[in-house]
Amino acid sequence: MCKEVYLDYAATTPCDPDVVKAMLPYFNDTFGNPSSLYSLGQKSKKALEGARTAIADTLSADPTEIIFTSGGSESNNMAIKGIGFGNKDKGNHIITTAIEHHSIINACRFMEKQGFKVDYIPVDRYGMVNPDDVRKAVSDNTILISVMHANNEVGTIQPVKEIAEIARARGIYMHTDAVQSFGHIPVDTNELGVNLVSISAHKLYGPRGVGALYVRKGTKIEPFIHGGGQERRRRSSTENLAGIVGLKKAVEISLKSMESEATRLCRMRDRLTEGILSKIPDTRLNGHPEKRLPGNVNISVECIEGESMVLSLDMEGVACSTGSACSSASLEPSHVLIAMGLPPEVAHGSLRFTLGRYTEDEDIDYVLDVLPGIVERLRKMSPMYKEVR
Amino acid sequence: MCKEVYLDYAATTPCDPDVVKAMLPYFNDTFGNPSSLYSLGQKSKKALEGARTAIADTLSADPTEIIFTSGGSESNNMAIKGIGFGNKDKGNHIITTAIEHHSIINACRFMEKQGFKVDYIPVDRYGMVNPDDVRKAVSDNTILISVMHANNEVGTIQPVKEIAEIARARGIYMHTDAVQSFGHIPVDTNELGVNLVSISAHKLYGPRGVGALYVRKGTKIEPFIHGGGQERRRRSSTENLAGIVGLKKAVEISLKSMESEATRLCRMRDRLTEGILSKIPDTRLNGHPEKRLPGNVNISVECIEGESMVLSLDMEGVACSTGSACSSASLEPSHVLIAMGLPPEVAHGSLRFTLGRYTEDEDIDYVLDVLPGIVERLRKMSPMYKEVR
Amino acid sequence: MSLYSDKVMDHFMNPRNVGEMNNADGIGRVGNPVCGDIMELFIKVKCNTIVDAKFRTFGCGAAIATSSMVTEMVKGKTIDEALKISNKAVAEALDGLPPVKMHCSVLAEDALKAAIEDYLGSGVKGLPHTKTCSL
Amino acid sequence: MSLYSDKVMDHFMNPRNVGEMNNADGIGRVGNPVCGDIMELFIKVKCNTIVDAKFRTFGCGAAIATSSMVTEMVKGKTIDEALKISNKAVAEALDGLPPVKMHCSVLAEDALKAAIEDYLGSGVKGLPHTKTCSL
Ligand SMILES: Cc1ncc(COP(=O)(O)O)c(C=O)c1O
Ligand SMILES: Cc1ncc(COP(=O)(O)O)c(C=O)c1O
Repeated sequence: MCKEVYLDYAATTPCDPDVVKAMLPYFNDTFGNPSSLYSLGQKSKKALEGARTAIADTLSADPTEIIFTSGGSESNNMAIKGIGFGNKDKGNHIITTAIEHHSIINACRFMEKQGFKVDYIPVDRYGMVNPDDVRKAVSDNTILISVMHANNEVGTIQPVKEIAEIARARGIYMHTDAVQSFGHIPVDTNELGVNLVSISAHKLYGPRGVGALYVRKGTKIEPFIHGGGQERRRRSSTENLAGIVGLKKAVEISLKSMESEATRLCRMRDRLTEGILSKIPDTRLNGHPEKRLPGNVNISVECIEGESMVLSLDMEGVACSTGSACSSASLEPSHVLIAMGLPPEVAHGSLRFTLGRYTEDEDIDYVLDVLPGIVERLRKMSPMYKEVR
Repeated sequence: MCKEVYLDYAATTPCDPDVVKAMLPYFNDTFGNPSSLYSLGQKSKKALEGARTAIADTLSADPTEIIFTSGGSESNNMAIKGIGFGNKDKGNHIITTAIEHHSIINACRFMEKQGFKVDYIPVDRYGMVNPDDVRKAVSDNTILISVMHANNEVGTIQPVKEIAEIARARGIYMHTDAVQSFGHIPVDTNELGVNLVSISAHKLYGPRGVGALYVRKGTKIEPFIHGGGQERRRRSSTENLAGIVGLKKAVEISLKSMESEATRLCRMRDRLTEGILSKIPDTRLNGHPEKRLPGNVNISVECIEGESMVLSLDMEGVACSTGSACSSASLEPSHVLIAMGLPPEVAHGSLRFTLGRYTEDEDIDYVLDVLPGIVERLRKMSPMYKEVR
Repeated sequence: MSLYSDKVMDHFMNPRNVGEMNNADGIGRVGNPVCGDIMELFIKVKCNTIVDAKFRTFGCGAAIATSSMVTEMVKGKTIDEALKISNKAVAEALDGLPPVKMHCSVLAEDALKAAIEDYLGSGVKGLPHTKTCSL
Repeated sequence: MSLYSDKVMDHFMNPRNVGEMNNADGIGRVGNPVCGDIMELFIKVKCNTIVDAKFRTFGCGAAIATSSMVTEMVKGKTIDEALKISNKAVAEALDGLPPVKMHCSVLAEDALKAAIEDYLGSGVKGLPHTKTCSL
């Protein structure tokens, strides 16, 4: 394969080489257990708390409000189950949306089996939640509202701040899954007015297997992983210090150039979108035209199926996905596209390109070069295409 | 500090340099998401499944029976909660022991709040569980028995096989926490006859933040981290491939020399034990004299408190712990030593030395050299010592 | 490194017998766009023997490859022989399929059966066919 | 890198005023071996002024360091001044203590109070003391 064009940054990002470099000393040099009393352990503890403070700062949070986890899925599970089990004396109603990541949706389904009631708020055709729908769903039993900051499939940025105001007015905890937004667009806990925020290192050039949950002071939450009492008794397990230091470094690097990088990506994003829509008939953009993540392009190509496009693009060296990375090995069409009202057969024909740090203009050119031929070839095979035309 | 002697291998181990080397390509070279359809993702998937098969082999397990997790604590939480929530139609009774790691005990306490009944079986003075006590505790409502393979504080190796027979005869799931034993003494799922086994990479020279749960085919278990459906729908989250490959490498290295290393450690362990007991009056060995982990020395030094010894040893360059690493920052005396019947003040005076791959005979000599003086100095300050003598 | 065997990728990238058949003796159409798969199989029969086959498919890589493979497999087979082609045989001819994709081979078998049924006249939208052959 | 400040480590490794005092004017004994801390504080009082202090402690590094520090702090102080020494003052004199260890400084304050109470005669196991002073 001559050309390699990675356009699946929303699925995962390569570790920044500086992140790897920052992690290395913590594997077998500063390897002490931060809970240990002796100097080697205390040295680890200092690195741990340094990382915590640095990350807290970027969220306008206090270091004691940051809990390190094993990733976005754990953070989301902890938010839903920790608030649920920790506040069931106050109510058993949770509000979330139809377009959340599966780690929210399936954690909620689990809570339903434990006697909780969950409302999944619908979205409009752009994948946007209407705060009024949330307001109407709130009851005296509501203990938690969880609305993602930016959607991983179509990139739509949600009105989290408006919804958090509704939550605050009723004394309800507000969580947002910022796994796709953190490091890419501003995420400020005070500005958003939320109680809990999930982040994951591998979406911003940090290592896989590391994440964090921001938990605002005074928030009552049951631990998710019970045990030895690390992370101020809220998340047990020997700390993954190398990973945590990697997350810190990744955050530092991302935040430093966030604005200019967002501008750069938006420009390439729009060029890719317009290129596809103008070069290939019967295609449409999914998600919000403006309120979307800088690097997200989600397109539906009518009459052909996504996997066959992904495979054909892969043969040309282009890596992208169809629907969410997590569900791409499953057979169901994306729950996000369906919630937006796309007919299932069109949802099956979606392609997601997500741009990132190493994306260059020539990569966009390349995709615009190879994609039309692929679509044409597959449409020729499709029994549906003639019917449509 | 001239000399550095690390004797806290049970708290955590340094990553083997070969483990770090094995991990490196997975940070930013083979970094694709294993769930992705394109070649880069499939390359990751192949590495993931290769690691799974290699680890399964060492446990006499099938690859489909291995679920990768974020460490021992998550594996233990998943075992307790996953079996509990997944089988509550069959019963609500869980049996465990008084000397389990906190990740078992506190997960059980959580389940008690969710309506489960838990029995914590006591141990004898050597920290050993009597299978008959387990047999007596079993009822028609029992769905799970969880007994650790080897204790992390005193090193006592439990009669897991005998207890598993009791479980099997009654159709009850059997779990064992093998975090301290795996890689150090044989752990064979068929030989032990268990349904679930927890392991953690950082106890055998692998990275922190990675572990696994063995789940025997046919075992009904509710996922713990719900989400995108990775790990055959049983543990969601983008896979920590670098960490998993690190675990695989660590297992390979440990297993290759397990027997000879165990012999080496036992020899040094016994020399350290005998040296302390003979050189320092009013000391005793905690745990079983023979059925104990190769690297574990747990001593009670009467009339002085553990932390002051750990700090004094640290000043001489020796890293060790008092009680469990996890609880060493807490104020409670070790629940394990208390369960073994030690008076609290003696439990407070316990020292744990755990030997490992880089321990040499001269390290043992060095500890035997510096410890008597430290004990003498602290005893001189102690208002209790004169009373005893 | 690929999700599929080289053979699947070959039949996906270079599918055999793609297209409509104008004067087909049997047409089978199975699947459902809601599920992401539609397969259309056309056969030409002479003297109880399938002399040509073509397909059109909306679906994933495996769906396209099994369609292609099944058209290759039926050519030259009698109706009776063709009816014995199982989904497993199609998958094996492709050097296997990932477990989650086995349903695509079922679809290919179904499409073939539907085309033959159509030819045999039990199909609804079938054309008049010759069921006995005089060479 | 240490759990404690340099000052704590200094007072832990080189504790001042360790040992029993034979003819103490006041003895305070606080703590409980079950909790892992026992502190014994001895004071010698002359003309309402603490002229000497000693201690023996079973406990963690912070317990030993706060014991040592409090014996240093009381020397030369009048009973009234000594009674004003708070646990916070002891901790501050040691450049601070980790939050989980603040109870050790409370123990040191308690031990001092107990010794003074003993001296003032309200203690149970106290010796007869002079409560007024004629130089
Ligand atoms: C929006 C969103 N939330 C949560 C997750 C889960 O994160 P992780 O893979 O780190 O568990 C992802 C990505 O997979 C995501 O895109
Ligand atoms: C016996 C035992 N179980 C579980 C654990 C938890 O493992 P981890 O720190 O990987 O979560 C430990 C160590 O901390 C342990 O010693």
